[in-house]
Amino acid sequence: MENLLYIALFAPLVSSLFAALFAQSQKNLLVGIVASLLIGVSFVASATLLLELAQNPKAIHANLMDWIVVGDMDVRFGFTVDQVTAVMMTVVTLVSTVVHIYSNYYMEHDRSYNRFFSYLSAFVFSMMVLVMSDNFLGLFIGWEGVGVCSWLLVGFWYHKKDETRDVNPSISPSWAANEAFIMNRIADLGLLVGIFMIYWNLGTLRYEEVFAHLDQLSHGLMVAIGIALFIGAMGKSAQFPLHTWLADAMEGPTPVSALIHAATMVTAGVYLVIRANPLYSTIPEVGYGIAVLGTFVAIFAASMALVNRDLKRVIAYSTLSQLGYMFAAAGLGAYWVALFHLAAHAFFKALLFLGAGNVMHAMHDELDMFKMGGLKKEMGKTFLYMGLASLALSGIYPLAGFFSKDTILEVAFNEHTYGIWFVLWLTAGMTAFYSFRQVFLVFLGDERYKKYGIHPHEAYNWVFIALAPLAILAVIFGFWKEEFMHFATQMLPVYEMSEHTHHMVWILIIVTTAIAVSGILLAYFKYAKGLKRDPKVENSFAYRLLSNQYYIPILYENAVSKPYADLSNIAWQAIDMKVVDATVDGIAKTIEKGGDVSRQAQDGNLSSYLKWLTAGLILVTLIAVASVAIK
Amino acid sequence: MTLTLTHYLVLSAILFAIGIAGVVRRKNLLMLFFATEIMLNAANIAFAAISAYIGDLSGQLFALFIIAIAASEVAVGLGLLILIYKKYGTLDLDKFTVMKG
Amino acid sequence: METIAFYIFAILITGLFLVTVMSKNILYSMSALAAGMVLISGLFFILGADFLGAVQLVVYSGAVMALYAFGMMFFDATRNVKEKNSSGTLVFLLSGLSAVVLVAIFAAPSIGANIKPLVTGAKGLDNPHVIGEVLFTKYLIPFEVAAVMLLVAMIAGIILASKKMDKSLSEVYIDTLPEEELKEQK
Amino acid sequence: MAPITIDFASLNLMTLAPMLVVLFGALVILTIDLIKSDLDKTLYTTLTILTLFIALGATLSLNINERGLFNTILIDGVSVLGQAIIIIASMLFIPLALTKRKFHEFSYPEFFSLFLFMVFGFQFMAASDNLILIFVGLETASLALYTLIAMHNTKLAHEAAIKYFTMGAMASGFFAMGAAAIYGLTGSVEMDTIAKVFQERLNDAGILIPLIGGALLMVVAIGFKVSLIPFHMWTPDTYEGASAPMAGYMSIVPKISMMVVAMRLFGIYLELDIEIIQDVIIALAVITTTLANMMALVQEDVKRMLAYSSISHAGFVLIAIALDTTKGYSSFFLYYGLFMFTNLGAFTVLWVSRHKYNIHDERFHHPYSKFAGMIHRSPISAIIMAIFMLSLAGVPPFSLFWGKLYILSAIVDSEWYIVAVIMALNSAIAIYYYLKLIVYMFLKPEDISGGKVVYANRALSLEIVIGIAAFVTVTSIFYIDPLLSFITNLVGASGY
Amino acid sequence: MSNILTVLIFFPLVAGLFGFMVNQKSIRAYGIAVAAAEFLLSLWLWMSFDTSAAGMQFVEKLPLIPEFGINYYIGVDGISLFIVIMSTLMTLIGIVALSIKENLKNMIITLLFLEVTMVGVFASLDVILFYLFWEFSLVPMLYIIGAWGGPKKLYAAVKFFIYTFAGSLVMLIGILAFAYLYHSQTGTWSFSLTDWYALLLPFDAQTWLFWAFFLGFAIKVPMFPFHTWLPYAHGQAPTVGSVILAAVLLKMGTYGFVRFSLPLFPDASVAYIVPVAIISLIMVVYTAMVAYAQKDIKQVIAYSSISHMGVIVLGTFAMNVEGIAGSVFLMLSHGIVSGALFLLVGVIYDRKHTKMMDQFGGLAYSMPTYATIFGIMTMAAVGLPLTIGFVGEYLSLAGFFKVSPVLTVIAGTSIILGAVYMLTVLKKTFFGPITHEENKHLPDLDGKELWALVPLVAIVVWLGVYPKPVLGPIDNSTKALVQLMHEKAQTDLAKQTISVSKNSAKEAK
Repeated sequence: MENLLYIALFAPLVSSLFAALFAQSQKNLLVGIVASLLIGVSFVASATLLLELAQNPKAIHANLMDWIVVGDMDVRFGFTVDQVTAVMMTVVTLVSTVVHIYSNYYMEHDRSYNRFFSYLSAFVFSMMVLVMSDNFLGLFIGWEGVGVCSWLLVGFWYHKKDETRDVNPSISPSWAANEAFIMNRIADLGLLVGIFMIYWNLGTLRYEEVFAHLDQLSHGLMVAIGIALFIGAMGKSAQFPLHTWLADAMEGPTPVSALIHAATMVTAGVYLVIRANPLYSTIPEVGYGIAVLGTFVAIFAASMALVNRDLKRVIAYSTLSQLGYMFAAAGLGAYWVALFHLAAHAFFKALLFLGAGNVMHAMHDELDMFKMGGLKKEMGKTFLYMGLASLALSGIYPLAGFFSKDTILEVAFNEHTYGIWFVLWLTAGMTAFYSFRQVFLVFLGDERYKKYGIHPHEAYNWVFIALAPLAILAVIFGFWKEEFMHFATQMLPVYEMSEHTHHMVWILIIVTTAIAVSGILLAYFKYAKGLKRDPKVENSFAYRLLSNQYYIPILYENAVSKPYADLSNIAWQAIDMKVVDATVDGIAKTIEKGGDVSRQAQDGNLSSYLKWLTAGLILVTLIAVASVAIK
Repeated sequence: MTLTLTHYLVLSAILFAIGIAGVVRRKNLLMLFFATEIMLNAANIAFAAISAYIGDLSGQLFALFIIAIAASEVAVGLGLLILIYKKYGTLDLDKFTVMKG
Repeated sequence: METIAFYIFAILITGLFLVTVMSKNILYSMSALAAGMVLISGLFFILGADFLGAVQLVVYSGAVMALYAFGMMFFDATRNVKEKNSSGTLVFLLSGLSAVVLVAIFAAPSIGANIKPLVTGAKGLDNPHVIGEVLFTKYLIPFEVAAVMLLVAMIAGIILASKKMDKSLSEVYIDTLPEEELKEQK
Repeated sequence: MAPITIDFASLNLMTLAPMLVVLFGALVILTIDLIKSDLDKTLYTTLTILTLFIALGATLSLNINERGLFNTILIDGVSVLGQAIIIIASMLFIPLALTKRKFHEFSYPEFFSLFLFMVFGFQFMAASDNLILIFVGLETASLALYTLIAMHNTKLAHEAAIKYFTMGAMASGFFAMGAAAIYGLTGSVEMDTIAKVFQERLNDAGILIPLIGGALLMVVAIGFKVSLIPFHMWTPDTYEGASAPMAGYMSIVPKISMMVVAMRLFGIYLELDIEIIQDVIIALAVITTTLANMMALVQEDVKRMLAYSSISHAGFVLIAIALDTTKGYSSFFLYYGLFMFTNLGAFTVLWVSRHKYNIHDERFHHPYSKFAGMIHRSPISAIIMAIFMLSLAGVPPFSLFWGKLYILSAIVDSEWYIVAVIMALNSAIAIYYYLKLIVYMFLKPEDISGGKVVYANRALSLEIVIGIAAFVTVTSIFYIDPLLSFITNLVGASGY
Repeated sequence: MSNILTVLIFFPLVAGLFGFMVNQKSIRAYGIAVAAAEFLLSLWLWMSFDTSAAGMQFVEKLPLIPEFGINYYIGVDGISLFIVIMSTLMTLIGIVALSIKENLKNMIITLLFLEVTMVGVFASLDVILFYLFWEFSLVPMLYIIGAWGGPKKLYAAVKFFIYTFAGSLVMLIGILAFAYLYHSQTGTWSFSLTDWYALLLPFDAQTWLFWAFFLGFAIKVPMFPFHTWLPYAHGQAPTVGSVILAAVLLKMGTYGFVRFSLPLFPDASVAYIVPVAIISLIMVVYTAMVAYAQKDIKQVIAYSSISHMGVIVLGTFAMNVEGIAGSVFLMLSHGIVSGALFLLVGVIYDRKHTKMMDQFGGLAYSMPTYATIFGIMTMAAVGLPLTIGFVGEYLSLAGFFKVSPVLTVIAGTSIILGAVYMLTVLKKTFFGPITHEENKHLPDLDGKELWALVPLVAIVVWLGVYPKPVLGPIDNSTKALVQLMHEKAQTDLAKQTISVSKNSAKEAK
């Protein structure tokens, strides 16, 4: 078992290093194939572990070596595979495998093809460390590792230059990468503080030991730890107010968006909350706060997706919105539901993104949906896949999203948090609308792209075969809900719906499906026939507010980045140079000035020397008198 | 009013101060040397007086040696003055101010 | 009697020395100095230091003043020396303050009081004899050193005033550089 | 008149041996000159060194704590140390006469005998506690010194000599007056008696003013000789005008002999816990060190800078004397013993680079710019000079660091913490001007405008002296311990 | 070989002196050979080091000035061992990467002399010996900056020298005062650190001495507001000068805190945690901001050094094993990483003779290897886990968290602000289109640069992943140190604050 664990863990690392060997050489197809295979190996190992666990629900532990052993701190590279981890591993490696294969297509003409695989596999490795670690610091390794890989991949096309926000709201890939990294760092500090608190109060960082001794902590302390850890989660999962980086991260190559910014990395925050469920279960008030924030983010992000014209940004907002759902579930105590939605979402969202990747390729990297339309003719298969994924996302029976999202709504209802339920319900409608707005704008209606002289083409067939697992899972994953629940609740707390909710289930389903379907229909009527732009709407305050992301990026720039830069300049030029350094130089200059003044006395004239000699007698007398006077 | 040691000593102090005044005032080196002689003489008076009043001979001998010293100083000093006069053509000390600062 | 003599001497000496210090005429100045020194020898006689008085007369009023006179002639300083004297206030302040300090020190009654004489010489001898005795016993070494000092002064005087000093070996000005040095410089 | 009988043994003539040797040497040189007048200076140089060598042997073989010759001579550890330093410094000085260029003073055989007379005078200052003898010795030495300076026979040398002489004459007056005050209070000119009488009379009414006053007059006289601010005014000018080795010599020997006198004299006061004198000396020392350092900062000429630097060093060691602890006195001798080598070495490097004509500057012989880029022309001299500079600045592991360390430690031991910190910070000021020379030598480009020949005056004997100085400066760490024990033993044995 | 440490200290001195005889053309090889030999010697030291023991090893004690209690007393423990090794390593790397053409011989000999002082400082157990090396290290550095530096080199060199010199003089008074107190308590003179450790001082004395030592160390570190010499020194120094300065010389200050301030003055150290921590916080936050404002890459790294040193100081004053061991480890990692970063800046400086960011852009395209290594070092600098930078920073912050969570959170912003300025450098220099035509054809790293940098990359990763070989001995010695402090502490506050780790009592002795 341990061997399997190590295979699953290290195959991506090997893949990354292998690809790195070729990082500076010409494109080498071998790299892509080997990398994909190795990730595939990792997937097989993960899946095997999952099945193994399904039969024998005992978590697997492995201890690789010591890491930081100082004082009372004893942190090892320890790994554990339990139910939650197994699910995460499987999801991660599955999506990764597909993305790796897909990247062979997507990056085929990129001159940094080899480098790309190196980064991508490194990401998978980091993600595996993140989910498999058996202690918080190990998690932190992965946590930062995925951050760096995300930084590398978002900024993959580093050679693009900075644009203004009007031209490109993300400014440039390297800018977006830095933004993502720095925002994550802010959150990481929270996580780190949480880790410190755990260490100094419990003396260990291993999950098992920490959660076993939670009763030693006071309530306040637990709340503090819970909040600190959640701040970490907020960054990684791009929750408000640290959300802006996610949309900008769409500057990365699309496979990256699919893998990192939809399926895996951004769910790390959710994973952390799920992992720390014993903690959050004891502090329901924090959980409730998480749920409220998640709910808010769900509708907040969905609202921005409503009007955005950028193909990938819409999906990014949708991701954000779905992460809100997951947090809502986790915050309300339904951890396995959150995990379930996490997995389902990974499949259909990755699919959606990869489909969008096909579109982008076809459109020569044009992302404005207003310039597309009618692509169904050229790209039938992509239309099918994206349509499926969008249906799943919208929560239409019998696709995966239906099961997972509906359960979340049920949970919200069950907890009597009707406000949350209502917002999430509303969001479900909005989700359906923007998803299909996107599908229809891209694939149906008039062929606006022709105006721009673009000749779209469908992707290779093998690409669709490669994507098939995701498509299939997006369709059928929901049917495994019961099995999943049984499996996950071996580890996670069982979530019981009340009787009342059981009675209401059907009504809820109908209500939810109804709003989803109406969203789809609305989109259909508005966009399926072709794009009719209404300047009045587009100039309205609400529209501009939404399309400018509530002006939050601009706010951040004006309220944080610029003042920080100005302050830095002041610190340097006004304080460091003019005060601190000038003081030092001033002392030196004063001394030198003193020398200049005192050498005036040495005027070369013997007569004044003799006067000084006489004055010296008076001086020593005065000193003597002063000495007497003082004592 | 009897004559006490203090009388002599005060005289000596005053003469010494006169010597100082001369030294700090004079710009002609030769005349400046006169003033230094006054200072040494003032000290001599003090030594001789103390010596006499306490009946100890050391003071007188000190004065004796001071006289010898003064004489030697004059010899060397005049030698220097001659040297300088030959080079500079003046004894005005305001002229010797090349080195300063 | 002694008191009167002292006061007369004191006033005269002070006056003469003031003339020495203040006079613009070097001749006056020197004459006043010589006269003052003679009078000081008078004080020595009053104090019973006969030998000292004699030496004062011989050495100071004789030798030293003669030297000065020669020097004065050499320097052609008989005419009024034009001095840009220092600011009077400063001189007055400095000398006045030092006078205060010195008088404060020397006017203290504890000077000379309650002191046992240590070096007295054999009893019953007159002053020159006693001096001689002490000089060649107790103060033999200072005496010898003083002899050396006089030798030094003599040599110094000879060297400093000699013709050999007229042309310096230590100083060469660039326009009169000897050949070899010019070569080296290139 | 009864004949005076004196027991010959009680004279203890041996105590006089070092001085007599020197005197004899001086007279021999004079005599040789009389007999045959065209002999070379090398002969006189060698004779002088030999004389000094014997004198050094005689000094070191003296028995400690003896008095001789009617109590006028006092041979204690301090006087042995003082004499030893005087003689060693003189031995280092005299080979500097053998330069490649001819300089005026060394063409006189009398120079060497005058020099020995001067040493003779200084020896008496160190080896006596009799004010008369000290005074006579002081004058003998001073008069010879004035002459030696003037014999360099440049315009500046004359100016230097006359300034020094005039101020010296005035200072002599102060010495005499101070001695008179002390004599008036004690009836003695011998310091052991003076100390005893002070002790007895300390509680007399009104004694404090003349007691302190006498000391203050002596402070003026001593301050002049060891060049404390504000009695220092002659120092930079005289050093500049005098030849470089003479300047180096003046920064050591006259000072150390006067410091010994100061030690003996002020030691009496400090022994009696008269804090006023301590305060006065320390205040003067602090002023001296600080102001001299500040003025040295702004100098353009290296020799003048070194003049100011030696003023500040004098101020620094004076504190050690004012502490009145065995450690303080020992540290003083340690410091000066080490300072002697380093400082003479530095001045000798200047001497090596002496030109007869001024090409670098109208007034200065050794402006900083002359040394620009010296590392490229003569790396070894540059490195050695840098070592001297660093040593003067007190950078370990060079010799003066140990001196500084020990003096600072002595200050700290007496709990004058503030003074210690001021002195330490003064080192930081001081390093600037030492560094300035190093910067010129190592880091500035060569001055091509003129003056390529920097070591016009180079000669083997000079190199040997520099070599010895450098060796002593660099290897200090190995001999500090025996030296320190030696000094501490001698100082301790003298009851300080 | 019992006197290996002596050999280690003085081998470069001897080699440096012999270096004068070596021909200019072959001096580079000579320098590399000597530095490599020295490095191997230091590795041998490590190999023969008993990693389980906490105390001083390879101790040699010879009387130097017994009259005054000064000995030639050297030894290393876990704390100093690795700093010594780092010194020899960075010297080797510095010499390997030397790109200076003129006066190469002087440079190499100077570097060897500098190495003597560096090793000496960290191996000294006698305070005067320590001070001796400490002060003398300024001289070669002065020469390096002054002779091979940029346009304002003289100002920078002299400022560096005098500033540091002034601080250490105050420290010297502190040392002497301590020796005096030692003498008055025990009646003997001693400057041996081990003797001093045994001395209990009243709180007042501790306070004064603490601040006296503090000033000396703080200027060296350099701590705010004494830091302004550093940007000049770095800005003007040649590459190798910056490398050594940042990697080793700055560490002398923080090493001083660990070796002197804490164990000698435990009560005062505890009492003044807050002011020290506040200064450290200013260093962390303020200098990070200043770094962000810089336009010169080298200045960014210079200021970033100050910022990181703030974390080190903070960790030192955590008063627990985690923090102190972390800060010691951070010294090593900062040495390696900042050294490497300065080397990297030197690479482009050699090519373009400018270090201004606006002269670059898009370098990742023309110099991919260079960009990769720069990126790795940047990540190490911002404390990415599995690089060497993380371990120390994490431990330091974790350690100080015990003392004050709030301050730690503020200090923790270093991980954010560090990312801000370092990523800005990366972005401006390496990313975006190539704006200057001549940058298109800049050659990538050449052989000697790779030889210098690749080992550092390897160390960065190796010690990031498996720090135990280094951390273990540090841990042992730190435990003993903390134990000692705890035993010495007199005030209640100190007793409480200095936290001995649970399993240290057994191992300490």
